[in-house]
Amino acid sequence: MKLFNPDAAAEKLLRRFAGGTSRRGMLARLGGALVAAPVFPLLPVSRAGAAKPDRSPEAKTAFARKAQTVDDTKCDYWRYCAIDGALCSCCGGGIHTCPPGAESSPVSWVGTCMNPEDGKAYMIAYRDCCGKPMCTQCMCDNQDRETPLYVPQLNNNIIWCFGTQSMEYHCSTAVMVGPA
Amino acid sequence: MKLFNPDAAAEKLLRRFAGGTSRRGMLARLGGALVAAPVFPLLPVSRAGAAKPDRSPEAKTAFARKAQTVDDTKCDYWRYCAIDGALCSCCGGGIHTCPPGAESSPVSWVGTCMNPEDGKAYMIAYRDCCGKPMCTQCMCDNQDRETPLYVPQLNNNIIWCFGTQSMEYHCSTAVMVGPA
Amino acid sequence: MSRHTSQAFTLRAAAVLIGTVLASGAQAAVPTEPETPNVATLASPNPGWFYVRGGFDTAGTQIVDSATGKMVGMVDTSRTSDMAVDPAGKFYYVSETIWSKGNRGTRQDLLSIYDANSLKLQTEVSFPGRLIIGAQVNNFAISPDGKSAYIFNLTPAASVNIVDLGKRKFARNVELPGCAGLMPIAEGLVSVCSDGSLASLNLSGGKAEITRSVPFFSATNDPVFDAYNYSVRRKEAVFLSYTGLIYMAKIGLKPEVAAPFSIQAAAGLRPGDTKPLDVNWLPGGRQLTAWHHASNHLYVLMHIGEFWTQKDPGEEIWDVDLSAKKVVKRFPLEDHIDNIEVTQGDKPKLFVNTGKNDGYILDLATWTLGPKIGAIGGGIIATVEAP
Amino acid sequence: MSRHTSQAFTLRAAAVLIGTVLASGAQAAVPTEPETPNVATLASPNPGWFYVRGGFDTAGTQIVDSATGKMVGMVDTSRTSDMAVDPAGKFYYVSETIWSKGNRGTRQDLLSIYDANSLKLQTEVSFPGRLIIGAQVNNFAISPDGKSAYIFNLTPAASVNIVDLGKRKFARNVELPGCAGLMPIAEGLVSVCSDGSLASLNLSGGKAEITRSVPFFSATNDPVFDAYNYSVRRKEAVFLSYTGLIYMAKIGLKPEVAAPFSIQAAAGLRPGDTKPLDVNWLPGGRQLTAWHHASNHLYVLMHIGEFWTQKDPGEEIWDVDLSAKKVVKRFPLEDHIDNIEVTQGDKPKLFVNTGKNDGYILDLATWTLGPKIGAIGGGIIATVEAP
Repeated sequence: MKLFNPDAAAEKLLRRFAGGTSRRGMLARLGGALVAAPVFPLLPVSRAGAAKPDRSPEAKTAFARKAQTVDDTKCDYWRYCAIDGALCSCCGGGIHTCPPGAESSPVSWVGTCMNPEDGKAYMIAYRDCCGKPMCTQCMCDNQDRETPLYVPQLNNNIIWCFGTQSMEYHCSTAVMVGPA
Repeated sequence: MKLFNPDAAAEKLLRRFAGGTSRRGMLARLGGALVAAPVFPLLPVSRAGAAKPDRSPEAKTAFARKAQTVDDTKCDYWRYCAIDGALCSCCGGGIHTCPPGAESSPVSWVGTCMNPEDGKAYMIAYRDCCGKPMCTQCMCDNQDRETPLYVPQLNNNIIWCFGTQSMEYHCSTAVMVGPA
Repeated sequence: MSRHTSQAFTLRAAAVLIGTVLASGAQAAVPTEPETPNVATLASPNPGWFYVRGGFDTAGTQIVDSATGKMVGMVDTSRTSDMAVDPAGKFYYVSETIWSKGNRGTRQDLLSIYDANSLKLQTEVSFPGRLIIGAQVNNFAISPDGKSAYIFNLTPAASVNIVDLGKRKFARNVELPGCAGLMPIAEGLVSVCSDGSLASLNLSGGKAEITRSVPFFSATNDPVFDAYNYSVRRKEAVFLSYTGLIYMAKIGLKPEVAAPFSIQAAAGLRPGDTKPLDVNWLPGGRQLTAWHHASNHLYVLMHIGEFWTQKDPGEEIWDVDLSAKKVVKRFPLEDHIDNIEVTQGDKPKLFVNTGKNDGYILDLATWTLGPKIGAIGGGIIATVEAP
Repeated sequence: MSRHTSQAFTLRAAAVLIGTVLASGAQAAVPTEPETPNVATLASPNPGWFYVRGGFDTAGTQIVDSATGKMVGMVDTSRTSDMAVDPAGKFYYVSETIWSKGNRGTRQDLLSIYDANSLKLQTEVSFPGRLIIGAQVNNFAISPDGKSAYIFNLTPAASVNIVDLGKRKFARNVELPGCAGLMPIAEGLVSVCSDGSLASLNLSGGKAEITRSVPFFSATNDPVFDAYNYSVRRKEAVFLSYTGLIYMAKIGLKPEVAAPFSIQAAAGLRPGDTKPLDVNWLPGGRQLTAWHHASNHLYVLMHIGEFWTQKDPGEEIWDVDLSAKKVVKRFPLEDHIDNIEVTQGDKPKLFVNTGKNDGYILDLATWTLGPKIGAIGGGIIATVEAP
């Protein structure tokens, strides 16, 4: 693993990029890209330390201050802090479930969202569901720690349907990866 | 021409269907179809007789009573009495001109519209312009003497891009054929 | 390989979903354990579902559960395609035309077959061509035994292309001169023709035989809408004319059409007329009638206008008791409605939608309109009979 | 054959058009003579034109004349494609990805070349791949000499695919690790990178050489928007950061970036900050800045919010005199605006549009907003410099 920056969050990220599939060619190329461009610390929140969560308003983005944990078919559900697109929860899928007939992208962009209940930050993989006409339900466009295209892994404008049968965009899920 | 009903309007219609192209195969098949199904008089207006135009409100459809002759980028322009779709006049084309890069369909549906200036009825060929993404300007849906699908030559829901490179619908023109 | 992966995910999904359901009861237990992405499967075609097409020039048919008003899935209907449901509920059939390069290239006319539960594409059957039109009812149908697909074609000469669904191969093309629309019967199909007749196509022999009924309407004076309602099980159809005449018909090799009655007269008003300046309540819209077979009620979109407003959207829904020939209810609509369809169960609900892709569910038990369902699609609506 | 027919029609059309023009003077002379359908041709790319993309998931780029607000034609941009204009004004280039069966089949990455006057497809050049994204600026560019097309690719590893426009063949792929966006220079191109540097790619030799500038911003703390503005002629770019810092840069093999200034400070307000709870005027949108090169004014979409609202639509346009480093005008917007672009002539006009596909033209001579132009497209906007 010496190719990778030892930053734990970045490592997790790269594992998610591999996505449990055997797309080693893609991983190798991406690894090369990230190494050539220094991997920067993913985000301020990851430095906060999981032991002492800061629940003060000053530590929370506007999204996090208003986020709820009850209804995952609403744009303000806590995990959706950096989602852009139609919520699969509204399209016949679920928060980590593609709607019937869609294909889950093996790679994704990621967000780091604060759970209002424990005050901790979690890494979320926004996996697009692909290969079907766009679902037009529950369109959201959240922006916490969303970066320009030159930091693609945190960019939510890209259609993240890499490695799927077709790259037609259907909807987006928010898969829990773990503590940030 | 013995295959055809001698009704003059229908004859004109069939000539328009041929569209000056050499698509004889299509014409022959269409001719066969129209013969098997008795050709009915095209519309009440055609019986009115060109010599004595009836300009009374009782002779005019609601569209004809309100139609204008000045602005062919508006849905109430007189020739558009049975048009359905985007006006090519608003898309970089003209009343009988496809926008640049589009392809004029060799066949069309037809309307019979009353010219408010001379009180006479004219036959209009609504030729679709095809092969480009839909133009979204000036959407109209007029209905004078528009028929169900089993009378296709007067139906304006069909995408009339028969015989073009692709049948993608771009916009519709209203080409003057002559007195009805 | 990706397909294989999805199937593995599906197996794991059951456990995760159970976990989620249990968790949502307890406030503290917002799930934070790492999850494995998976793909949902869909229940079989359900008489409580509405299949709602996107608007013209858009793709996709959203499936809406009439009980909840929520989307449960989507059938991959490409633009200007037609969809039909296997009578046995095992497949969705999509009849579609796709150019190999979007707006150019090679034309491909395909009958695409999707598994009704996985919604995965099973196969594609090529055939010679089909009518391309902003999606419209009655141009694509499956035979009552589920063995043949009938695809209306217009070149602009009319014909029907028949696909053998058992062999999953194109079978033959049969001309339907001067007719349109497809009502499948055991022996073949029945179509409506420009001379005002019904044409019956007997496909049970080697050679297709076409017979025509006595004309019962005039396409010149008062045509019947092509968006008529047909029940394969009842072998009956209901036709409505531009002025508002309702014709009930038995459909078969020798159709029988009853004398019509006026929808306006059935509501105590004067009948519709074709004359200019004659303003009346008239039928209009795209898919403008819905027929609940068991109760024999017809729901019709009506608006105020003169003749030649047959595409004007509905301002009211009229509930016609066809057996009694009475309009028993008039329901005013705030939004102007293009399409209407009804579920066929014993507690029927209507779905209506607008040109702006908004939809509403109307509970016929109470005549209460549900909340607006946005971005649901402005195209035609389908329902299925109980399997 | 159809193409041949269209050309014949075009010849006849001139006469018919003259007839129409003459006729429209006299009231009685509404044209009723039989007409021949024809196809229009388009003037060459015009600095007074706006090229307005449809929204996400829709195709087509409408060309709008800034003088009239009317559509003059459409470039066939398929969904998620990118468009560029030949510097000599002879062609439109569309970089696109099309599956052979719409949402399935064979992936085809094509550079499609359209004649700028007939808008007819001249040829298609295949290449290995491109980034698929809701249309965004700076991912597709033509070299200053018009001989090469640069296509940004992301797999998700970043690279650029180069098409030789003289030979109309794919030339080569060059990696752009950790960078995105394409600013073509005589020797190659310059890109913005995640370490806060500019990468210069020298393509003039046999092997591509990449050099990086000293980092000038932090992608972690305050990234610059990827929808920056670049002028091929001036060899200069303007970058804007999420908090509102404006960086002016000379672009070349050795770029020079000037010290930034705060757009809020330039308007007499406190600079933007990244801290939660700090509400300020901040830049936001999709294509959120427009740069008029000759006057050196930058027009920026601004809204009130906290940090991490970089995609929020504009509530005001701020007119920044980059030479004076002053905000000289703030223009409030009734509709919330996603995209902004400016014509490059000496009487510049702005085009702005919304997520609802409405557009407006704003005359900068008087700061008057024209009428709403409906259904014009909600995507990115392009203009060309004078030929």
